[in-house]
Amino acid sequence: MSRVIIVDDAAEAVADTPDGAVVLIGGFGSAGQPVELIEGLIESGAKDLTVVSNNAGNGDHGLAALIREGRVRRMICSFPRQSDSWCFDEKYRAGELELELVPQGNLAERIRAAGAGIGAFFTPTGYGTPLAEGKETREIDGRGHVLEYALAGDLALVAAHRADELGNLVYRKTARNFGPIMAAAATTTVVQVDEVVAVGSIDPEHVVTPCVYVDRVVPVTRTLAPTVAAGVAR
Amino acid sequence: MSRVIIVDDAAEAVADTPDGAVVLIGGFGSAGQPVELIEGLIESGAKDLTVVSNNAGNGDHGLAALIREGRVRRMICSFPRQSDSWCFDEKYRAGELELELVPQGNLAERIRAAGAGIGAFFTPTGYGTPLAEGKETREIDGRGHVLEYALAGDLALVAAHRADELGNLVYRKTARNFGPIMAAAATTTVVQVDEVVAVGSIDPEHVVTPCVYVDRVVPVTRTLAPTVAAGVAR
Amino acid sequence: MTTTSSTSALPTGIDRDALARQVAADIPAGSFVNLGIGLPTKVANFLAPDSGVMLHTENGMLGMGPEARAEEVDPDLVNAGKVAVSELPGASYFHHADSFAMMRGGHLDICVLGAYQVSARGDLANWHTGRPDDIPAVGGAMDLAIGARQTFVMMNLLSRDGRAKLVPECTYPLTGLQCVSRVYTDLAVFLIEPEGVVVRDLFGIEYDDLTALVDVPLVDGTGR
Amino acid sequence: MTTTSSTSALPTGIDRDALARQVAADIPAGSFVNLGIGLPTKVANFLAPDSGVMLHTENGMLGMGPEARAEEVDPDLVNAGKVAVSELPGASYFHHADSFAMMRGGHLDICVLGAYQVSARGDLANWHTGRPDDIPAVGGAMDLAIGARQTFVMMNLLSRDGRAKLVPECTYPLTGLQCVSRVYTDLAVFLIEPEGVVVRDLFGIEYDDLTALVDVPLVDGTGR
Repeated sequence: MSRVIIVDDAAEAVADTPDGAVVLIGGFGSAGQPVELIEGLIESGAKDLTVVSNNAGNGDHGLAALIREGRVRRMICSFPRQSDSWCFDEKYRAGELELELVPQGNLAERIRAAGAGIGAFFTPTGYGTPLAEGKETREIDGRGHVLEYALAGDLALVAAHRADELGNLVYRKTARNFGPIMAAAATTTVVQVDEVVAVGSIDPEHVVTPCVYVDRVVPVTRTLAPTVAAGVAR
Repeated sequence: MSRVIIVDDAAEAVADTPDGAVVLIGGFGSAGQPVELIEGLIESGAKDLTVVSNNAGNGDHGLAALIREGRVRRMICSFPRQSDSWCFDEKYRAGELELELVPQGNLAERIRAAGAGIGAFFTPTGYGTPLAEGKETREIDGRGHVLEYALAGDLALVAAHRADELGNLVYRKTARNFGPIMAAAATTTVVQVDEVVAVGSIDPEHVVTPCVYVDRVVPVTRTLAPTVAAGVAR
Repeated sequence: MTTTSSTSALPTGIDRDALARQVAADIPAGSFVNLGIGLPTKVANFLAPDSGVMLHTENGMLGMGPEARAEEVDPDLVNAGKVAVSELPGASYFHHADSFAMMRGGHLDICVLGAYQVSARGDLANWHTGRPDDIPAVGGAMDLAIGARQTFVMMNLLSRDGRAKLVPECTYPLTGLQCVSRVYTDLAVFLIEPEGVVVRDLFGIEYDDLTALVDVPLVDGTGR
Repeated sequence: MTTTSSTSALPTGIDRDALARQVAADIPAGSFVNLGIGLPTKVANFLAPDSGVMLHTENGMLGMGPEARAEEVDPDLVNAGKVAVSELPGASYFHHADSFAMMRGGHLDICVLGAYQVSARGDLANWHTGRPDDIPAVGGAMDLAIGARQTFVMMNLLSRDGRAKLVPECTYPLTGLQCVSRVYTDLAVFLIEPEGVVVRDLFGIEYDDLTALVDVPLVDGTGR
């Protein structure tokens, strides 16, 4: 009897999200974005959220819709501005949303550190730039480094490809992106998957996220992915 | 044309190791220990080595033999003393070998940091203990942390299960242990494998060590593994 | 530290198997658990097969099974004590940095460790006697001690010379500060709580006799 | 910054494809390379199929292939620009922390980036105009700039208003310090070396005319 719970309804899986929660949301643009879970989060009514995600929403679905509905007080991300980030752009320009901009690798490493029990780390990325202003710096082996702190979530929403009934996960291609590190960095991790398979169906050598990091699994039939536009943004 | 080189002879693969090199050696006890590469290193004649490995050799083969031959000036490890570590014990008690003892998780994380370009990190492990004496400490989120620095190698010797002709690696079971992080943390990484397969034979989702971390691959027929003794040590 | 040898014969409590059974009974179904080498390894023998407890071994595996039978021995599949083990359905393998991230990041519910000493505030000493002729070896002890959500210690309450190993302050080199939450011994189970050290169970000894053995203020929780 | 508009018509050098071909020709066979979004992406079109150059994309892949044809489009397989791409034999996938570890750890031989400005000592500005009405976005630019063993910049030498983007000191917000090793432009290729900024190639412009355009001391390396 593992502790993972398989929930059929995305809204039910995130219904207990409190106002003010820090929510880690996987995905790089649309790839790996847990759209159905985010729609469940909108249904939950939770507001004043801090959202940690690489981007700040694409088009009108998923994270973009959460922002449009005014649920996000603060975005921590590396690349908010994209050709289809109009929901974010509007809220940001209206001053209704704070932005903490973090270089993508520091964002990933801060999330990884939270899951790994590392309090903080010295990274060369960003040294000498405006994004390191006010931060502690140190020269290590002749190179400038910036001190960055772990970034943990109350809730992580992740899209994986397949889960077994214990919650072991595998991903598909570049949709893996932030999923494994976010799953490890949150108090509660909810994962949407294309399918749930029997225990033993995933080779132990191929598991990417061990079940210890997963609290709830929601099988979903993915809605049509937004059109992949050319040359948008990183 | 990838840059990985497939070398048939283990001795040839490590023949250029200079005296005084820092050598990362994979394995946890005998599991994943690159015995044939270490024997090649003994043949190379390199001496005054600093060896980073979880243990300090088992029985009379591999790392134990390297130590017995007097090639190791300094061991950085977490668990030197085992029921079958007589080669190390003798050199250590004779004062012919320095020991830097590092908690196993800090050892792994320091190696990982070297490969990941992280200069140093704050870890709670070891805080308040003799192994943190003289180290910088800091309270983060109410918890004591110790600053630990990245630990890089000139050479890494790793045992994997299978490589493709580009050098992508997969491992077997708990023989994976330090392999992936050591492969990424050294200037030159030499990997012994049970077999080399054609490019495309390893599913890109299953690659554990991407080929960018591998310089030389040596197919070996493993010599008989030492008897697995019960209840030895961590 | 002065010798405080007891005046009477040493009490005898429960044996090692019974102690392992006690610990196993306190591990909730579905927990993720790391069992240290030595005595704690025995706990696995008393976990109900349907408990869904998943065992972590720090050398890179979750879902570890029992020791391998002779014909199953695989040199690539060992536990933290380097003993050949087996793999259960739903297992996963990962490298050492990921394995210790799992531990240090607080993802394991319980680890069970042996000890030389535990202090009244939960400090642990279990890696080094401190004797100058000993070769020190720490392994994953420090990571385990501070990493799991709860650290249980299993040990005999008394050393061979009759001194309690639950002490006001550890005299052996420390493994971790304030990390132990429970101490399972042959004579009693102690809970390290904010109010102090609470005695939860007694095995073949009276409460007053126990307090005479241990130089730490105790709270009687046996009637709770 | 004062306007230093040139008195003559702007020179015309090589076009974007020819520039991409120049960069591609300088990438050694078997290199591991990250091509930034925008202009650098074009370099892939001019890498010889048998060069064995492996492309890294920071969203978690090594061994990226060309843009996906319509029937191949897979929403789970995109590049850093979120464009659908393909997978080559020998590819591998990994998560974001591992992907940036690969970059930051110095494992990529070359990254090619666009730029607003590059300074004479190799400082790079390419992520933010600094205009107050702009929404800042950095993505992986800072990690790439300092992570690869060599950072090549591709850009037009002159901005639309005729000012050189190779400058004594960057006035735009910085991406990284002293990280650029070469600057490929439509008019010249510059090497940022200890001795200074060396002009290696000229495209449709005389050396003296180039020095008049650029407010940075140059070393003529065209005859080397």
